[in-house]
Amino acid sequence: MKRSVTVGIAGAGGDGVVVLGSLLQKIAATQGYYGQMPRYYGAQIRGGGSAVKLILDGERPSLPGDTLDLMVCFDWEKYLEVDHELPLAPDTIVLFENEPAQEVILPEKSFKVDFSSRSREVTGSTRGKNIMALGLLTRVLSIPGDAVREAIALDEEFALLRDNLSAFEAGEELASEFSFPELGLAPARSASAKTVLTGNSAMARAAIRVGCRAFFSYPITPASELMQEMERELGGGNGVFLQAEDEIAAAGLALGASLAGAKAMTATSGPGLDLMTEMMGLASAAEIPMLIVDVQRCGPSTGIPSKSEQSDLDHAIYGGHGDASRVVLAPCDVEGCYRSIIEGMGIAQRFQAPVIVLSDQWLGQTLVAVDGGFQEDECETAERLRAEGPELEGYRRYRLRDDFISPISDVGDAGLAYRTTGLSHNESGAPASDFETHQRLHVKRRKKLAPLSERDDLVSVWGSDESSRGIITWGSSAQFVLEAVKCLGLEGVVKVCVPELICPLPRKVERFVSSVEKLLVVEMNYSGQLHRYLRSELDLPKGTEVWARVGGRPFSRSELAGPIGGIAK
Amino acid sequence: MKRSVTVGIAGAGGDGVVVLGSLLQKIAATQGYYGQMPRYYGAQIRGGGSAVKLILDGERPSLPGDTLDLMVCFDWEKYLEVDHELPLAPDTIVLFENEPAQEVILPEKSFKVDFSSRSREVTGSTRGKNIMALGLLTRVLSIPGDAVREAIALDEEFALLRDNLSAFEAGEELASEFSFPELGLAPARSASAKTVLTGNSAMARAAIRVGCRAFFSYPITPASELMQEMERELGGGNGVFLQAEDEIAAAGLALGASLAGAKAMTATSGPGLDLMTEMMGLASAAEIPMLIVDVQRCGPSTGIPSKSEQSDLDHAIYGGHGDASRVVLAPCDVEGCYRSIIEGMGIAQRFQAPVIVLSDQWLGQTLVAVDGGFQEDECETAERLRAEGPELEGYRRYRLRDDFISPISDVGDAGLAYRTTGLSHNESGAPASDFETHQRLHVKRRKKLAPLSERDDLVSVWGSDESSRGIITWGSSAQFVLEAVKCLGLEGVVKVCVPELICPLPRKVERFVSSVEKLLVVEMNYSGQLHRYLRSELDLPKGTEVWARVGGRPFSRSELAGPIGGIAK
Amino acid sequence: MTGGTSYVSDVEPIWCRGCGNFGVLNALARRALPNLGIPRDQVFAVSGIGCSSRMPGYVDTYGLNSIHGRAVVIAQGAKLSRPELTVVAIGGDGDFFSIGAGHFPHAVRRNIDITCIMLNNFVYALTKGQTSPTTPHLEKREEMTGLEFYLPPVDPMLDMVAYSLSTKASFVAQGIATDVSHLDSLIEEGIKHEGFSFISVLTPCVTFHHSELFAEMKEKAVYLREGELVDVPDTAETEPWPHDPGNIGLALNLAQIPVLEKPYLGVFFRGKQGPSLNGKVGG
Amino acid sequence: MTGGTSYVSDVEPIWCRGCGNFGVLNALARRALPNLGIPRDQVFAVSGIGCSSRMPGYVDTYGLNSIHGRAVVIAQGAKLSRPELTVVAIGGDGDFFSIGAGHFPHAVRRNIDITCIMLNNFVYALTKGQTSPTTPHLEKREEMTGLEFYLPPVDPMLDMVAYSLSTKASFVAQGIATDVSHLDSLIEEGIKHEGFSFISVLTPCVTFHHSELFAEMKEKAVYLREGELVDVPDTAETEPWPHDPGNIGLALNLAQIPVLEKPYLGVFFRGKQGPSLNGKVGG
Ligand SMILES: Cc1ncc(C[n+]2csc(CCOP(=O)(O)OP(=O)(O)O)c2C)c(N)n1
Ligand SMILES: Cc1ncc(C[n+]2csc(CCOP(=O)(O)OP(=O)(O)O)c2C)c(N)n1
Ligand code: SF4
Ligand code: SF4
Ligand SMILES: [Mg+2]
Ligand SMILES: [Mg+2]
Repeated sequence: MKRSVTVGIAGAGGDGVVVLGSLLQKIAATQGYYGQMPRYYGAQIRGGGSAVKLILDGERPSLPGDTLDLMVCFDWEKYLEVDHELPLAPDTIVLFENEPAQEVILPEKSFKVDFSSRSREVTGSTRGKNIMALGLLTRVLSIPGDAVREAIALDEEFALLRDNLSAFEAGEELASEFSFPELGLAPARSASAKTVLTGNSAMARAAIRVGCRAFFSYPITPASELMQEMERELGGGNGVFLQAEDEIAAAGLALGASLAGAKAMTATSGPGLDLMTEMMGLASAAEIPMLIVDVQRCGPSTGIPSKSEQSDLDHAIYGGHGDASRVVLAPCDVEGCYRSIIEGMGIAQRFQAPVIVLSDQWLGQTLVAVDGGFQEDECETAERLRAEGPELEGYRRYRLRDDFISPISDVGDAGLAYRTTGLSHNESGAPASDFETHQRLHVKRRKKLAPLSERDDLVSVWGSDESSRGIITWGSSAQFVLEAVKCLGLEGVVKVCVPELICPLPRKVERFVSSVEKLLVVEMNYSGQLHRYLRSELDLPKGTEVWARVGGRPFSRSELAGPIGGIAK
Repeated sequence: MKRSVTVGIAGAGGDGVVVLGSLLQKIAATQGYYGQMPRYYGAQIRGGGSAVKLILDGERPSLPGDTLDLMVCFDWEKYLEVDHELPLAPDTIVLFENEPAQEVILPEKSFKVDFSSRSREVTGSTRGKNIMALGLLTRVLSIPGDAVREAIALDEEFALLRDNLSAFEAGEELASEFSFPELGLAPARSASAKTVLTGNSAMARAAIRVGCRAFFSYPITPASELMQEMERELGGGNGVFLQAEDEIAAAGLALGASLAGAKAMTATSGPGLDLMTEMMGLASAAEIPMLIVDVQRCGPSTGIPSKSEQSDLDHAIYGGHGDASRVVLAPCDVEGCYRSIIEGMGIAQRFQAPVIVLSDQWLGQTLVAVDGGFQEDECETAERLRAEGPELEGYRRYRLRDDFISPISDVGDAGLAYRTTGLSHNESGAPASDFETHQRLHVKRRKKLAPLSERDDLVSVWGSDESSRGIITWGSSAQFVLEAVKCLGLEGVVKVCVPELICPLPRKVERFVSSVEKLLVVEMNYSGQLHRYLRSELDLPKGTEVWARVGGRPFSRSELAGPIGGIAK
Repeated sequence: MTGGTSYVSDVEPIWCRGCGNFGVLNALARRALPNLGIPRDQVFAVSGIGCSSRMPGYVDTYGLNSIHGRAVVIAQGAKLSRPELTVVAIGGDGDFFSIGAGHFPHAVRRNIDITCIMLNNFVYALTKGQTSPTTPHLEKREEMTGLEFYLPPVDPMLDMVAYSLSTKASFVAQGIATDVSHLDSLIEEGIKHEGFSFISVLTPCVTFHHSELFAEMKEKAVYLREGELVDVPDTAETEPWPHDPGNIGLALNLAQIPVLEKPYLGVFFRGKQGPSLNGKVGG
Repeated sequence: MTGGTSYVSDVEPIWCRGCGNFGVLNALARRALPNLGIPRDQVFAVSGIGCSSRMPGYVDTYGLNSIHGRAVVIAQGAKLSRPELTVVAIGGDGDFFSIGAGHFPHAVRRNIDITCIMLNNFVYALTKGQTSPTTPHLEKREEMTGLEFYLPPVDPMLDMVAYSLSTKASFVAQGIATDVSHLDSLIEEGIKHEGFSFISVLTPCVTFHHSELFAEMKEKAVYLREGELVDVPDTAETEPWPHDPGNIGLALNLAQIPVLEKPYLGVFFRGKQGPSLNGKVGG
């Protein structure tokens, strides 16, 4: 029996590919399997190709294999739009509905299964074919039928399945025709059910958890699901949600809400982040807490909206005229997505600054099954520093204190009215145009963030302290790097550093850098943005290597074997 | 007699301070004197303080002295708003109208002159007082009266003076009462008349020269004069000028005009540049020529609109989501302002990319008198690469060639219609969402700029090749650095490198860096933006020093003496 | 003369089968442009971002699928710099009336001779079904915020006519994607109109909208005919009047009737012509 | 009750002597806010950038001099998150109707209970005298471009009334900086109005505009009084009608008369009240 299996599913828009994949993942999750299921889709709204690649793993969260163990194909033409993402290996087992196009070379163990007509026989419609395939897959993977039925009964998420049980059962019966003992999944090491969610949804949950009750946004791929989940959460009087007229307004609405005390937030992708630039500068200058999520996609300009890239780091760190201090966080997995919102919201409030959280299409839209415990972890309360005692008299909004953080009052707080501005201003918030004040407030806004550099907990390091070979990577690329290091058996040789806090740069990254002789930076953008940033801040080892290329295709283990093997030598 | 004299003039808004300074500078320029006259003004539209600091120099273009040789004060209260910019020395000669406020310690040679009442006596109004002061100053500085009268007669610029000649003459007569032989200016080394203009105006002239006939902009301090000069130039059918509804539109109008073949341009300051970010990304992605001038002021956010800073470099280089290649130029003087527009427009056309020219308030608004020859220099024709021969058949807009630059057709050109997009696209301009095409077009857009790295002519180096001590500085700060090095007598010891082309970084800068043992970077922004950029691109000498602080006050020789003296040791 | 040929490019549209955008493509590229005999390389079609904004990719002229909301400014820039061009700005309801809304009052008052075609499908289609500024006031909107305030849609026709009051020079019309030949005639007139023109096209998104919405609209639709009495809804306070697109006051009355009550098809307002940017005639 | 006191802060305005903005400051901070008895810390005044936008610095409440054109969105955010606040958005004609124009159709249809005060001085004052979207169509405009096309000003009152047609819920009024007590009454009513309100203030820029412009406007100005016949200009096509700010059709007629011909002072339109964001009542 196998520890893990990678299943690919491809078809046309109406084939129910994503539903099939999600249901399989969710059922497996009830049995304790970890899972990760990226989605691949094109620019077409309907009728385009749709594919998923799902790994089920009984031991640890892991990435889908480079090639597939098992493949279900409803439509070979659509498959060819995504064949790069779902490559077949000679030993892939393929279940397909129609004869393949010429370009497809079928592996040895390929079988034609007539899902559609069987579905029609059983349910009167071909639309049940994905559910039928689901039944078949559970059997092939040895997920016990009883368990499935129990899960179905318990959870509303399976309503669709419940309503189509006949198709499911017909699928189970097919199993006798296609038995592949080599694909049976060993029982999960821990049978406790896993939580199934995407990064976008983890962020929405975290936002609610940390007390965000004011969310403003403008639709954009691949951030819209985050917006829509917040819309559902905050509807019906639970808070304030507004779909803005554009991203300038989204950011402005959030800034206004924040001034009035709300833990306010907005989410977007690259083009929207561009439009928020000026408002971000105001938040920075006037020290207004603000949380911005950027679910990155391929750029520049409209780029490839449905595909992942990590090319907004430059803008997150440096974007905007003037020296506008800000904080940049970048989670590398779903749990990190959750944590980064909790942390980001807290930092925004405590440090009174704009915080940008960089997610990406992979993180945002990939459905994963993970231990959900992080959702119960103790949680940052994200409070703002309040004036007290003598400060209440003659309150000055930007009073300089040793830690450079001034007590803030919310619009509406009694007795503490203040006026502020994006103009250079003095400690009272009144416009000032003298050099000294201008410099002093710059120092304040930068130095107040200094304690963040000590946040060692926001930098993860894997591997042995003694290693003299190191990799720094960030965001979703980290998953691929860690997986590749593991596959190459180099865990003892190469250590990996993943900063979740990128700006200001934590000192732990500096210590990591100075502890290695050879360094590799891996990221998914053309120009090596993290590398350039690190180089601008630290002395990197001579001959530091960079593996940076555009997005549009996930890293694979084999792609990364080269550069990682290189520094391991 | 003196080689140069620094004159300060201060007063209230209505006192005619700037008119007085400009007339004096222009008269002196007719006699061959170089001059430089920064303006200092506050946020008040009227009734606020107004001051200028004018150096007249018979030998070379130079900066006003740190302290004044001569001061004319119409209003001490207003003077106190700008006293930092116009510091008095013990030997400053002061001519003042009213008794000073207590805070002012008058130097020994201070004289009360009743400009207003004398003006009323002569002209019937106090408004002639600045012209009267002008008459007095020409005498004090030994500018021959005949020459003045000749100049007045010849040039329309002096119409105001001609109309108020009686006040002028009354001023001249005053001279007998206040004779300061020590202030007499030696005749200019070359009597050929100097050209008097600001950086903003130099840019407008260059734009016209290089064939810009489409200008779109939105008013903003300190870039508005550039807009207004283009409005005058392009009016009456000479071209297209439009004041846009905002900066997004200004950039969009320019982009549209450029697609249709115009050498199009826009100008703004920091907040406007923020708003142009997304359009810049489109220009980069779709390879549309576009010239953007940013006349920098103090940031972040609204900052100090009337004062100079160099803090938009980060945004110019890195602003915008995705890896959007662009070119960044930064002139350091008025001649450079002219050249950077000629070059920038040429580069935009030839390399089909957005070009950002970073000016600043000092460059843009300071009136200088210089040798005007540069306006007749041979000039870049700024042509676009056109398809020819076999390329005309089956024209592909983004055809990959060895130099990565594809022939471009303008909208309206017969037979070469193409479609393009900000989406990732193939060589024909059609949307493409595969990784390979995406990577290939990134390579194209970056590599096509490579020849710019060889533009040694866009990097100036002063001092001796053999020096092992170097300074890199940029923009208007370069003037102060060069002046300070000269004053400190360190020209033989310290060499200075000023890149006018910043991105892509010319190799000459790299050679400069590797030729020195000690390096100092000087710039006027809080975080040392050029330094960080250089560090991200080059290996800088260990212990490289940075002198970076916010704007709002020009550098002085004495301020820079410390850091420059430091590396000279 | 290129009349008779088709200006549809060889790129396969990726729109859903049954999408109204096909009708607009046909009206523009198979009819209006060839009928007018404008050489393809004298046409510039520029769009924003959206399903609708894919259009320029499918029209064999110069074309740009630009960024969200900015087609109208890019169009003006191109036209100003090369006045002999025929410039068409294409966008969706979100593109034009949400993120791009601020550009219209200014485009109208400048009266630059471009033709805007808005594909109003009453939804954000490309981003998969969110509320657009023209999405009818459905029950859904109640959930949209904890604070249940009144959130009716924007009315592009009304706004365009109101903006036109200052110049009295625009051309403002509405067509429907299912009547290609009528739409063609509006587009042709819009292009020929010397000055700013705006054509709203009612077009179904078959994927993200109740199919009834469009069916109902199509059923209710009435064609405006000059001189004939306007068919006003029962709820209207005014008596029917003879349609006169030359009269902006009447156009304003017409535009006040919500599209969901009475989708009028035809020319709402036809302002005075000119200035011709070609001839540089003052207005 | 704080009534009777002044809410003017101790920061000295840097406006030119004689600037109309002083009148607005007085109406708002010496009269309306204290008269209404709203505690200073329950008021949020937010502006954009411009001479006019300096205002919040001079009013002793919570205040933000934000960025150009965005006061209206920031105001909505604050109000939504803390509905008990009195939120006033202040801006210039450029701020509100040039760079910020795209936010208004949406602010109006959301009908969030904020009060916008636009200081219309018909010029970009802070940036020293450029044409604003309301700058009257002077000879100057001919020089503005090589292409001499027709470039009339935007009409904020007309646009605001037109936007209000969909909700019939806004409050739209116009005052003049020289009549502080009338302006005060408009501002008070605007603040009390439960829903979106917009008050345009005709205010002279004594530095960058022909002094005649304002003098003439002041002279021509007529006060609107409910029930009394509206004084329409001779050029108007309509007969005078009794002023009824409750009737949006009439408001639209009124708004169509250009401000330069007849600057009306008073309430153009007073829509239905609500929803009250405080009480979370649906509209
Ligand atoms: C600045 C920016 N914000 C958001 C988006 C995402 N986006 C793409 S199309 C679109 C709206 C689509 O609606 P509409 O304009 O009505 O066009 P349709 O797809 O309905 O034809 C949005 C919000 C974007 N591309 N750029
Ligand atoms: C994004 C941006 N663009 C331009 C400016 C420059 N600017 C400041 S105020 C202003 C317009 C002023 O006109 P108005 O809004 O009518 O206010 P007024 O000064 O007349 O009261 C402009 C263009 C800016 N601050 N920010
Ligand atoms: S989603 Fe709607 S608008 Fe987009 S192509 Fe499909 S039917 Fe047309
Ligand atoms: S410039 Fe005009 S608007 Fe500005 S303060 Fe002076 S008078 Fe007032
Ligand atoms: Mg739409
Ligand atoms: Mg104004």
